[in-house]
Amino acid sequence: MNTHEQTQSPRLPIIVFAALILLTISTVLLSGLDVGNTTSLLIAMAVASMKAGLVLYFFMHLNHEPLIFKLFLGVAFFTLLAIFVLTFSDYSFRVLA
Amino acid sequence: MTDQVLAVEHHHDEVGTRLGFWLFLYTELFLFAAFFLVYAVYRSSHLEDFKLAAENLNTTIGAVNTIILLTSSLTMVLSLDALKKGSVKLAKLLLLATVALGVAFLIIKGFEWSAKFDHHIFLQTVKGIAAGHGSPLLTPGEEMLPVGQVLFFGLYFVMTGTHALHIIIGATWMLIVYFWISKGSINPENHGVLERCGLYWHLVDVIWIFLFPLYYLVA
Amino acid sequence: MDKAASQSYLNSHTNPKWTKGFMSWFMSTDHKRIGIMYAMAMFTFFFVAVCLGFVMKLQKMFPASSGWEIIPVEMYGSFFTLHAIIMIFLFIVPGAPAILGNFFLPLQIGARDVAFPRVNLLSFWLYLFGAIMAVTGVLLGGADTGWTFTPPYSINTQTISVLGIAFDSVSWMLTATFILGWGTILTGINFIVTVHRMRAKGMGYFKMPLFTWSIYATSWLQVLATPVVGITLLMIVIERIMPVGFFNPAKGGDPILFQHLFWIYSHPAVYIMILPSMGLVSEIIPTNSQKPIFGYKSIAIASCSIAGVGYLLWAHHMFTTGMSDFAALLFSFLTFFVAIPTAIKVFNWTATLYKGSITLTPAMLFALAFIFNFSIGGLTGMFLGSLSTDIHLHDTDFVVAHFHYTMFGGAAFGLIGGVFHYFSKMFGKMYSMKWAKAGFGFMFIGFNALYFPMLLLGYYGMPRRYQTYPDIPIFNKLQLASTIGSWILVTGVIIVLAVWIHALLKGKRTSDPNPWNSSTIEWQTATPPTLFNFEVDPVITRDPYDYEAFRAEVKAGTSLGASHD
Amino acid sequence: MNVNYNPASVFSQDVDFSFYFIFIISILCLVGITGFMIFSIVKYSRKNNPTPSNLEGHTGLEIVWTIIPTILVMFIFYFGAKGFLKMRNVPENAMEIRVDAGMWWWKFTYPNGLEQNTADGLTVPADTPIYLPLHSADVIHSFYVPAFRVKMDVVPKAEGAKDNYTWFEASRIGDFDLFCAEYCGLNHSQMITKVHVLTKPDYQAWLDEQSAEQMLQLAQNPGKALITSKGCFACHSSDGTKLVGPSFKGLFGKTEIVVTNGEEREIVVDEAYLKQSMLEPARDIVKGYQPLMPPLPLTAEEIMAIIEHIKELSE
Ligand code: HEA
Ligand code: HEA
Ligand code: HEC
Ligand code: CUA
Ligand SMILES: [Cu+2]
Repeated sequence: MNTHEQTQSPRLPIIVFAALILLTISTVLLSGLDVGNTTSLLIAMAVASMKAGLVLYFFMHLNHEPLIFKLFLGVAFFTLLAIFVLTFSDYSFRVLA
Repeated sequence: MTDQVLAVEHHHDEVGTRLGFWLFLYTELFLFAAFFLVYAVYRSSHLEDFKLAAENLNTTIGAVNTIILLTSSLTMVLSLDALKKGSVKLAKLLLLATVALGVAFLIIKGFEWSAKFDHHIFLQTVKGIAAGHGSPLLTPGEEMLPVGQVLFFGLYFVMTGTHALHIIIGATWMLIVYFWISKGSINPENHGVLERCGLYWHLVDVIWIFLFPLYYLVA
Repeated sequence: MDKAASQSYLNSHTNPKWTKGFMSWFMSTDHKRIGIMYAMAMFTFFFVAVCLGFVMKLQKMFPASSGWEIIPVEMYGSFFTLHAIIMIFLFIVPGAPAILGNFFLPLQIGARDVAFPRVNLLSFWLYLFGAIMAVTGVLLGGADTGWTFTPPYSINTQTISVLGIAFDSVSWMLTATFILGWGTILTGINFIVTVHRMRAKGMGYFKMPLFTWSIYATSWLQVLATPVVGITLLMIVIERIMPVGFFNPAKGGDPILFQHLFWIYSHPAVYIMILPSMGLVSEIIPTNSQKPIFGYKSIAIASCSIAGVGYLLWAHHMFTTGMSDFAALLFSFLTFFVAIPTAIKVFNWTATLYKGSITLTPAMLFALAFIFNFSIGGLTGMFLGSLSTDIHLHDTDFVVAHFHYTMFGGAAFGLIGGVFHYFSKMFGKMYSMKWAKAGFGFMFIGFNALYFPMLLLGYYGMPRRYQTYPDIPIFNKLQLASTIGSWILVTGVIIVLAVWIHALLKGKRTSDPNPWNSSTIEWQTATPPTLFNFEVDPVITRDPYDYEAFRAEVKAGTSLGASHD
Repeated sequence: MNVNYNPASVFSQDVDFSFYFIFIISILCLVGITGFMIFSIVKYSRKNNPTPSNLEGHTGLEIVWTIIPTILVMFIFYFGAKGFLKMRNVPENAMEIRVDAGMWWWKFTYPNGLEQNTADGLTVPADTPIYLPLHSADVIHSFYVPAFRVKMDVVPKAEGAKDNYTWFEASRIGDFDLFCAEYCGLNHSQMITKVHVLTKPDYQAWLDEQSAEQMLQLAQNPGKALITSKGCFACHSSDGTKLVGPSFKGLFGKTEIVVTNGEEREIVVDEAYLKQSMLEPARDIVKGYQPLMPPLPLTAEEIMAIIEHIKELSE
C-alpha cells in the first residue's frame, strides 16, 4: 500500500534545514528594525509561516502524500482562519474606553 | 495481537493510518490555536504592556532554543530516512540525538523559567516596590504588575508549559520507539510508527516556530 | 471463512482471551459491540438526567409565593448544570455517532469494521471514564455554573467541602468534560478515515447512504471544534487553581473572550447533535415510503454545508454581551445562512412522501414527528438569530424551549426513531408495535404540552435558570401547563424504555434480514450481523435508494441479502 | 398586578414587528409542511397507493426552495438589524442613570447623586430617553425589562475597559418587572426589582422628595444610608431575619463561631472584626453560612459609619 517509498538522499533535508536556520536568523535580525508594531508583527508572522510551510511540506513529507492530505490541511487552515477573522470582527470594532 | 483481530484489520492500511494521524495533529493544532487566539486578543488590547513584558524574555535563549528544535527536526527526518534505507544503527543514533536535543531544549527552558521565578515574575508580581495591593497572593514588598503584563506572563507560562509537555511526550515516545527498533518490531519494512512519531515531533516544532516570535521578538 | 466469522456477532468474539460475559464486551474491538456498550452506558446516565429535568419542572409548578419548594435553594444551580452536562456531553453529542454510527457506519459502506478498531475501544473507555468522573463530581459537591461555565462566576464560585476536605468539584467536572471531549475526537477521526478508506468496491461518494454522509459531516465538526472547548475549559481550571489571568476581569481578562471560545465549539456542537438524527430520518423516510429519497445529492451536500456554515456563526449566542455592534450584525447575518441548507433538507424529506407507499411504523412516526418538532425548533431559531427579537428573548424560557425542540424534539426523537428502525438488526429481536406506537403518542403530545408553553413564557419575559418566579398570572398558568406536559412526556419515555427492555429480554426472535424492505446494504446482511458484517465483501452497483432497481434485484434473487433466505 | 409583556417602550414596535413577521412566516411554513405530511400519509398510504413511484428529485423545485427561503431570511435579518441599531444608538439628550449590579442587588444612581437600591427599584419619567451605563461589581448579570424589550448583560470589566450600556424610553406609565437574566449564583432568581414609570411632573416631585430624604438620612444616620445604598440589605437584615448572610441585629458584642482556613474558632464581634469582615469577607466565614460575600469597595469613614450603625442595632 505504501505509495511513497521513495527514499531520499540526505541532501534535500539538509538544504531545507539550512533555509530554516537562515530564516530564523533573519527573523531575529528583522525584529530589530523599527518599522512599527503591525509591520514587525506581520513580518515575524510571515517568516514563521514560511518556516512552518517548509517543515510541513518537506519534513512532514506532504510533498509525497496523496491529494487528500493537502485537502485536509486546507480544511484545517481555513477553519483556523475563520476563527481568527470572525473573533476579530468583535475585537477590532469594540468601542474602547 | 490475536489472529482474529488481525483478521478484522485485514489489510493494514498505512496511508489510512497516516491520514488519521494527521487529523489527530490538527486537533493538537486547534488546541494551541485557542491559546494563540487568546494571545492575539490580549495583545491587541494591551500592546504596550505586552511589549514591556516581552523585554523580560531573553531573545538569545529563545533563538538558541529555536535552532535546537529545528536541528532535532532534521535529525528526526534523517533517522527515518536511514531506517527506510536499512541502516538501523544510524537510525537509532539519530533518534537518540533527537531525544538529546529535546532534552537540551527542556533544560534551557528550565533555566529560563527559574530565572523568572527568581525575579518573581511568577504570574503577577515583581519584587522591590513597597506595600501590597491587598491581594492575598502578594507577600509584602511585592507590587501588582499592570494587568496587561499579568496576562502576558500568564499566557507565557501556560503556553510554553503546554509546549514543554508536548516535548516530554514526544521524547518519551521516541525512547519507546528506540526500544522497539532495538527489539526489531520496528524495522525498515515496518516503519510506520517511527514515521508518525516524527510527524508529531515536527508538529511540536511548528508550534514553537510560532511561539518564538510572539514571545521573544515582539519587544 | 472460519466458523466464528459466520456466526452472529452476539456469539462470536474478537478477543480469544475474554470470550464470555462482561469482559468479552468490555475488551471487544468489534464496532457493533462497542455501539451496544455505548447505548447501555448512555441510557443509564440519560435516565438520571431525565429525572433531574422532571424535578426541575415540578419545582416550577407554582410561583415563589406559594412556598412550594421541591429542590433546596442551593441545589437548583447544580440540578440544571448536571442535567445539561449529562444531556449534552454524555448523551446527545456523543450519542448518535457512538451508538448508531458505530454500529451502522461500517455496515452501510460495506466495511468489516471501522478504520482503527482499537482506538474505537479506547474512545469508549475515555467516554466511560469521563462520564463516571462527571457524575461523581456531582456527588462530591457539584457545580452550579450552568453547562456554559460562564466566567467570572465559574472562576469565583466556591465548592462545597466533602467530609471537611475542600474539594474543587467545578475543576473536577471541567476536567471530566475535557476527557469526554477526547473520546469524541477519536471517534470523529476514526469515522473520517473509515469513510475515506474503507468503502466497498463500487461505492463512490455519491453512492453512500445519507446516514453515512451525515456522520461524516459530524465527524469533521468533532475533530475541528472539540479541541477548542477542551483547552478553554482547562484554562478555567488553570485559572481556578493558579494565580493566572485569562478571563477574570480582576486580572485584566475579558470574560467575553471565554464566551467566544466556548461557543466556537458549542455552536458547531448543536449540529453534531442534529446531523446524525437528520441522517437517520433520511433513512427512515424512503424506507417507509418505498421510494427514492427526493433530492439525494442536495441532502448530502446540505449536510456538509450545515457543518461548514455552522462553524461560522457561534457569536449569535452573545448578542447581549456587549460585543461590538459590527460583530453582532455579521453573526446575525451569517446565522441565517444555516437556515437555507436546513430548509432544503426539510422540504426534500417532505417531498419524498409524495407518491410513496407509506407505512406508519413506529420509526416512521418518530421521523415525521422529528420533522414537525424540528421545524418548530429551527423556526424559533429564526427569532433568536434576528437581532432585535433576540435581545428580548435571550436567556428566557423561549431559548430553553428552542433548544429542547431542536435537541429533544429533533435530535432525540430522531434517535429514538433510529433505534426502533434498527432494533431487530441490532439484537435479532422484535418489539411490540402496539406499545411502541402508544409510547410515541404520549411522547409527542407530552413533549409539545411541555415545551410549547415555555415558548410563550419566554415571550412574556420569564428568564431561564430561575429557581422561582414572581406571582404573575400568565406565568402561573403556563408553568402549570408545562409541568403537566412533563408528566405525560415521562409516561411516554417510560413506555418506550419498557418496550425496549421487554423486547431485549422477552422479545420475539427474528432473523429476517430486512423487515422494512429497505434498499440500503446494511439490511442485506444477516440479522444480527456476523462478526465481519458481510459474508462476502459487497460490491455496489446501484444508488442506495433506487427502490425500483432494488425490487428488481429481490425478484431476481441477486440482492446481497438473497443468500440468507 | 403588572402586565409584563404589553409593549411599553419605543423599542416595542420594532421588536414586535420583527417578531410577528417571523411568526407569520413560521406559521405558513409549519402549516404547509405539516399539512403536506398529513395529506401524503393519507393519500399515499400503503393501502391507498400500493405501488410507489420512483421519483428521485426535481431540480426546478430544488432551486425554488433554495431561493425563496434565502429571500425571506434576508428580510428577517433586515428587520432585526434595524431594531437592533436603534437600541444601540443612544439619543443625544438622554438622561443618565448609572446601574450597578452585584450578587444579588441592583443600585441606580441618578444624575444628582440620589441612590436607589433593589428594594426601591428604578424610577424614571415617561417619554424621556434614559441612558444606562451598566457596571458589575462581581460576576455577569443581565439587565432585563421585558415590557421595554430591553436586555443587556452587566459584565465586569478589566481596568480601563468600557462598561456596557443600554438605553430605553418608556412610553407607558406603570410598574414593570426588572429581572436579572444571566445566571449569577444562588439568588439569581431573586435579583428582581421594578421599574416605576411616572409622568414627568410626578417624576420631578418624586426626585425632589427622595433626594431631600436621602440627604437628611445621610446627615442623621450615615451608616444606615450606606447599608441601603451599598446593597448590604440584599443579604443582611436589621431585624434579626436570617437572609444569605447573618443579620446585623444584635451583632456587635456577640460571641460567634467562625471558620478560618478550615478551622473553627470562637470570636467576639468587635470593631476590628467587623472591619475585617467588610474588607476581607473571605477570611473568616461565620459558621452556617456560605462564603458568598463579595469584597466591597468601602472607605475607612464609610466603614466606621456602618460599624456605628451596627452598634446601634445591637443596643
Ligand atoms: C440540536 C441542537 C440545535 C439546533 C439544530 C439549533 C439550530 C438553530 N439554532 Fe439554536 N440553540 C441550541 C441548540 C440548537 N439550535 C441550544 C442548545 C441553544 C442554547 C444554548 C444555551 O444558551 O444554553 C441554542 C440557542 C440558539 C441561539 C441563542 C439564543 C440566545 O441565547 O439568545 C440562537 C440565536 O441565533 C440560535 C439559533 C439557531 C438557528 C438559526 C438554528 C438553525 O440551524 C435552524 C435551521 C432550521 C430551520 C430554519 C427550520 C427548518 C426549515 C424550514 C421549515 C424551512 C423554512 C424556513 C425559513 C423560510 C426560515 N440557537
Ligand atoms: C438532549 C438534551 C436535553 C434533553 C433530552 C432534556 C430533557 C428535559 N429537560 Fe432539559 N435542558 C437541556 C438539555 C436537555 N433537556 C439543556 C442543555 C439545558 C440548559 C441548562 C443550562 O441552562 O445550563 C436544559 C435545561 C432545562 C430546563 C431549564 C432550567 C432553567 O433554565 O431553569 C428545564 C426546565 O424545566 C428542563 C427540563 C427538561 C425536562 C423536563 C426534560 C426531560 O425530562 C423530558 C423527558 C426526557 C425524555 C422524554 C427523553 C427522550 C428520549 C430520548 C432522548 C431517547 C433517545 C434515544 C436514543 C439515544 C436511541 N431542561
Ligand atoms: C452577596 C451577599 C452579601 C452582600 C451583598 C453583603 N454581605 Fe455581608 N455577609 C454575607 C455572608 C454570606 C456573610 C457570612 C459569611 C462570612 O462571614 O463571610 C456575611 C458576613 C458579614 C459580616 C460578618 C457578620 C458576622 O456575623 O460575623 C459583616 C459585618 C458583613 N457581612 C457586612 C456587610 C456589609 C457592610 C455589606 C455591604 C457593604 C455586606 N455585608 C454585603 C453576604 C453578603
Ligand atoms: Cu444577577 Cu442573575
Ligand atoms: Cu448556536
